[in-house]
Amino acid sequence: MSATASLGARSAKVKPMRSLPLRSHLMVWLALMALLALTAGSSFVPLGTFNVVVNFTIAAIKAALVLVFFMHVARGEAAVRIAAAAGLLWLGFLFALSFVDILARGH
Amino acid sequence: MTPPAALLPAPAHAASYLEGDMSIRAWLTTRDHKRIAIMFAIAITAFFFIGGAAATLIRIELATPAGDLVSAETYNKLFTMHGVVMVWFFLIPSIPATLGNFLVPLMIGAKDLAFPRLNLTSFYLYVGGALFTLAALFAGGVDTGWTFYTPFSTMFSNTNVIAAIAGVFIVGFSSILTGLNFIVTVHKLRAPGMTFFRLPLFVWAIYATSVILVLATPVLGMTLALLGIERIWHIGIFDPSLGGDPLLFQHLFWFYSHPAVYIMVLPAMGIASEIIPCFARSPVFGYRTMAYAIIAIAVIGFLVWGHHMFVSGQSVYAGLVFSILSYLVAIPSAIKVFNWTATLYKGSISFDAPMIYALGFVGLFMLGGMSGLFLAALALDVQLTDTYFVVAHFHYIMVGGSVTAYLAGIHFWWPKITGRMYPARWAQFAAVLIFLGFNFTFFPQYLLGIEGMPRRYHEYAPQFTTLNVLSSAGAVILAMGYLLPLVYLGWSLVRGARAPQNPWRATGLEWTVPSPPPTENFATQPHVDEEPYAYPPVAASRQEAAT
Amino acid sequence: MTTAIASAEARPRAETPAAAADKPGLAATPPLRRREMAFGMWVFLTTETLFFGVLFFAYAAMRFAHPAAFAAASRHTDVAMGTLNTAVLLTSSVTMALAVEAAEIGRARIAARLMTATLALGIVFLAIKGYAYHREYTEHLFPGAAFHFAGPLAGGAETFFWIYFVTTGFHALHLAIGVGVVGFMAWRLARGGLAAQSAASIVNAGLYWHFVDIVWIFLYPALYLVSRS
Amino acid sequence: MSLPFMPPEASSLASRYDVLFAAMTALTTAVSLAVTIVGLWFMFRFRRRATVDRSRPPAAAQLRRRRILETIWIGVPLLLFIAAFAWSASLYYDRSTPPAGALEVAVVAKQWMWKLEHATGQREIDVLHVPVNVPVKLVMTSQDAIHSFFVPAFRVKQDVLPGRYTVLWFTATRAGDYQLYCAEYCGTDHARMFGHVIALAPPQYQRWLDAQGATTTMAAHGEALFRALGCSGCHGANASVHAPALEGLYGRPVPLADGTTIIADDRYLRDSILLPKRQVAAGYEPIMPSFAGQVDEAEVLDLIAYIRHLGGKEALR
Repeated sequence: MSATASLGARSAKVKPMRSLPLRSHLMVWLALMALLALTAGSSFVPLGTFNVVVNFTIAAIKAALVLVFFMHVARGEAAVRIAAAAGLLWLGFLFALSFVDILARGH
Repeated sequence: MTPPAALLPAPAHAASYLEGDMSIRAWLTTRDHKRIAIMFAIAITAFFFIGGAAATLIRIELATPAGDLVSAETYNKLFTMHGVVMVWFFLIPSIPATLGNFLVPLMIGAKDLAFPRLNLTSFYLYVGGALFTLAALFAGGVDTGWTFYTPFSTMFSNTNVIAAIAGVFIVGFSSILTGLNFIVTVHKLRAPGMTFFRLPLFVWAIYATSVILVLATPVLGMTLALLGIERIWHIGIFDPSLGGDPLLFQHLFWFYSHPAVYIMVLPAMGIASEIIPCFARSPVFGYRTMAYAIIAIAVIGFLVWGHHMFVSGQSVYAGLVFSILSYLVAIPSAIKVFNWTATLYKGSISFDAPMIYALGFVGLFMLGGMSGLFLAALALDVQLTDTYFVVAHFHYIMVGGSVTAYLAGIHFWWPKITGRMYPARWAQFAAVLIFLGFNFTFFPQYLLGIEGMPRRYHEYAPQFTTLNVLSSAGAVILAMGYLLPLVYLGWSLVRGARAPQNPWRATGLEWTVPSPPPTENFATQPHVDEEPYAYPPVAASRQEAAT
Repeated sequence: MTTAIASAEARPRAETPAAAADKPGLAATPPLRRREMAFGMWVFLTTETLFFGVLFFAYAAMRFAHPAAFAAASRHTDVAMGTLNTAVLLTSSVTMALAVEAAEIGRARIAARLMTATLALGIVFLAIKGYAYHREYTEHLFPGAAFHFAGPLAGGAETFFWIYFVTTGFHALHLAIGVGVVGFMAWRLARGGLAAQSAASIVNAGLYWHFVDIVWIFLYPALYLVSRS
Repeated sequence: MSLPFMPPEASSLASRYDVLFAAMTALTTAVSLAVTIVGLWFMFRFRRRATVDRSRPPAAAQLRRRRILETIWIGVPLLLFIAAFAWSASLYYDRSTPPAGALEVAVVAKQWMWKLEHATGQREIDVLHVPVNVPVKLVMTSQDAIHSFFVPAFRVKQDVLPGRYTVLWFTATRAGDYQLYCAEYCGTDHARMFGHVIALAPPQYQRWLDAQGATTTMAAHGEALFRALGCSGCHGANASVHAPALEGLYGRPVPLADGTTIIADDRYLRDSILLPKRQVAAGYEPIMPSFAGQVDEAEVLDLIAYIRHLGGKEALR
C-alpha cells in the first residue's frame, strides 16, 4: 500500500525526541491561565451583550489551544481534521436551522 | 479488479469461516466480521418477524371500521411496538450490520474491520438493548408511538416509557460503534490500488450511512436521556407548563430520525448499484455522479428535518427553509433512479432473482420518492401529514425500498455467504409476489391519506372501509411473500447445490475469494488496478457473435 | 467505550512494516495501526461533540426563553469554585499532554507519574464539583420539590439549575470514566512499562481527556459567567 | 373540480389546494410513467436473448453524452422543484395568515374532546357551527398533550399545543356537516377524538345562534371571572395595590423588568395569569400570584377576551 510506504518514509524523517517539550507546554499553560483570568475578570465588567461574546470567544481560543497544542489536530492527517470539523459543522446545522424556528416564532 | 491469474483457483485448503470451531462459544466470542454479520442477520430476522407480527395484528384490526379485535390501549401499544422494533431493531442495523459487515472488508480487500472487538461489542450492545426494550414492550407495553412526542411521553403516558427508551439508547451506541468501525475501515484498510473512486458503490453507501450513524445517533441518545430525566423529575426543557418547549423535542428527534431514513435507504441504493450492472452486464451509468449523489444525500439529508413539523407550530420561515431544502435532497435521489435506468441501456439483461428484487426496489423507491415531493410541498403537506399518505410514503421507502433491497442483497450474495445456491424459480416467484403484495398493501394507503384518514387510528369512519380491506388483503399476500424466502433459503442451506466462486460472473473483490470465504478472506493481499464495474463490453459477449 | 477502542488489539497485518519496531515507545503498535486507532478516537469524539451539543442546544434555547432567570440563577453558582475547577482541569490537560509526549519517547516511568498527576487533578476536580453540588443542594438549588429560589424568576431559575446539573453531571461522568481509564493505564505502565501499555492507547486516552476538558471550557462561561457584572 | 378520492371541497383554500395537488399528481405521474416505460423498454429490448446492437460509442463520446444527460436530469427537476416550492409556499403562507376581522373561536383541546367557545359566548363540545363565506379564526390551545385540528374538507390542519396558542383559519364555502379529526396521536382514545364542523348559510347560522338562548360573550364571561377571582382588587381603578392597568394594554409593547420588551399578545397575557413570575413588567413588584390550577384553559381565554375588550378590541356584549 502506497500510504504505508510514505508513512514509513515520513516517520523516518522525524527525529526521535529525547526530552519532554516542557517549555512549550508551560507556555500553553500560562496562556490558558491568562485567558481564564481574562474571561473571569471581564465578566465582572459590565459590557452588556459583549460579555457573552467575550466569554465565548475566549472559550473558543482556549479550546483551539488545547486542540492545536495538546491534541495536535493540525499535525495529523486530513481525515482527522475533517472528523473534528464535521462535529462542529453538524452542531452548527442543528443550531442554525432550529433557531430559524425559535427566533421567528410568532411572526 | 481481477487478481493475478495465478490466484484465481483459490487454494482449496484455506478453511472457510464456516469451518473450524463451530461451537456456540466460538461463535459468541468470534471477532470475524463474517460470523458477526451472520449473528446480526439472525437477530434482525427475528426482530423483523416480531415487528411483522405486530403489523399483521394492526392490519387485521383495521379490516373493519370498529375497534373490535383489540382494545384501543392494545392497538396503541401494537403500533408503538411495530415502529420501535422495525425502525431501531430491524431497519437501522439491517443492511449495514449484516451485508455491510460481511462485505465491506471483502470488497475493499481487507482481512477484517478496523476494530473487530468493537464489532462484537456492537453486536452485544444491539442484542442487549433490543431485548431490554422488547421486555418493556411485552411487559405492559408502551403507547407513545415510536416518536415519543413530548409532553405525552413525559407527562401523560402511564406505560413503560423509561425502559423502552433506555433500550433504544443502548442500541444507539451499537449504531455509533458500527458506523465508527466502517468509517475507519474504509479510510484505512483499503487494498493497494483501491482508491476512493474505485470503491464499489455499496461501500460508498455504507460509508455515507456510517457518517450519518456517527453524527445523528448521539443526538437521539442525549435527547432520549433528557426525555427520561424529564419524565422522572418533571422538570426540564420540553414541558410547556414549566417554561419548556415541546417543539425542541421534535427538532432534536427529527434531527436524528430524518437522517435515519437515509441510514435505511442509502445501503439499499448501494445494493441496487451492485446488482443492476451485474445482471445488465453493463458498467454503472455515471459512477462518479452516483458516488457524489450518495454523499449529497447524506449531507443534505441532515438539513430537512423540519418538514416533519410543517403544522407543528414551528415558524412559517422555518417551514419555508425546510421545504426548499427538502426539494434539494430529492435531486440526488432522482439522479440515482435515472442512472440505474440508464445502466440498462445497451446491456444484456437477465432476470435472476436478485435482479427482480433490485428492479422492484427501484420502482418502489421511485413511487415512494414521488410521494415525498407532495410532502415536501408546504401546502400539500398541511393536508397530508399525519394521514395514511405519510404511512404509505415511508413504507414505500423503508419496506418497498430498504427491505426489498435487503432481500435483493441477500439473494445476490447468498451463494457467497453460505456457499449454497437456492432454487432460482422459487426466488423469482417470491420476488414478484412481494412486489405485487407490497403495492396491494400500501397503494390503497395513499388513497386513504388523500381521503383524509388520520394515522394511528384504532377505529375509523365507515367511508374508509373499502380501501382498508384492500390493504389488509394485500398484507396477507405480502406476509406470504416474506415467509417464502425463509423457507427456500433455509432449504438451500441443507440441500442447495454448492455455489461456485462467482455464480453471477460479477466484478468486485468479494467474488475473487472462494464461496464461502476463508476466515482470513484473502490468501494474499489483493491489488486493484481496474475501475469498478468493468463489466465485459457487450461486444465481447456471445450475443455479438450471433449478430 | 474508550477502553474498548483503546484496547482493540493490534492485529498482525501483512502490510505492516517491521521498521517501526526499533523505535522506542512505538514498539507495541505498528504505525498504521496507530493511525487507525487515533482516527477511530477522533470519530468517537465527533459523536461526543454531538452528544454534548444537544446539551448546549438545550441551554441556548432555554437561555433565549428565560434570559433574566438565567442571569439571576447563574449568580447563585459558585464562581470561585467554578474558576478554580477550570484551572484544575486545564492544568490536568497539560500534565496529560506531557504524559503522552513521555510515552511517545519511551519514558514509561515519567509518563506513569504524569498520568498519576493527571488523574489526581481529575479527582480534585470531581471533589470540588461534589462539594459544590453539596452546597447547592443545601441551598435548595437542586430542582424538584425542595427547590427554592427567591424572587420572581424561580421558574426559569429551576430550568437553569436543571440544565446545570444535567450538563455538569454528564461532564463529571465523562471525567470519572477518564479518571478510571487514565488510572488503569498509569498502573499498567508503572508495572510493565510500554510493553504492558502501548503509547498508542495513551494517545487516545489523552485525546479523550482533552475533549472532556474542552467541554468544560465551554460549560464554564455558559454556567458561571452568565451575568456577573 | 373534485378529484377522485378527495374529500369534498368546502373552503376557500380547498380549491386552490386541489389545483396544486392535481398539478403535482400530473407531474409525478408523468415522470414515473416515463421512467417506467423507458425502463421496461430497455429491459425488453436489451434482454439477454435479444439480438441487438450493443456496441458503444468511443469512451470520450460516451462520457460527453453522459454529462449532457446528467445535466438535463439534474437541471430540469431542479427547476420544476423550485416552481413547486414557490407555488406551495405561497398557498402555505396564505394558510398561515388569517384575514383581519375574522370571526374568532377559542378552541381548547383535551384528552379526548374539543371544547369550543365562540366570541359571542356560545359553547360547544366536539361540534363547531360556523357561517359560510365568513372567515373563521380559531385560537387553539391544549390542556394536556399535543393534538391537531384537522378538517379534511377544508384542507386545513394545525397542531394544538399545550402552553401556547396556535392559530388556524378557514372560510367555509359550502353548507354541510364536515368531519373533524385529531391528527396528532394523543393517547388511548385518539381515534375517538372526533367531531363535526357544521357550516351554515348565514340565515341558518343566525337561527342557530338565536336558538342558543341568552348567552354572554367571552369578554363578559371574562369580566365576571375577573371580579370573582379578585383581579379587580389590584388591577381595578381604585386599587391600592401597585399593579399595571389593563386598559389599552392588549397589543402594546410592555417593558419588562429584565430590560427587554414584549408585545402584550395572547401568549403574554396567558403567561402573566398562569406563570406571572416569568415576565414581570418593569416598575412593578412581582407580587401577582399564579392562577394556575384555579382557572382552566377556557377561562384563561375568557379573561384574555376581557382584557382585549379593555383595549377596545372586542365588544363586551
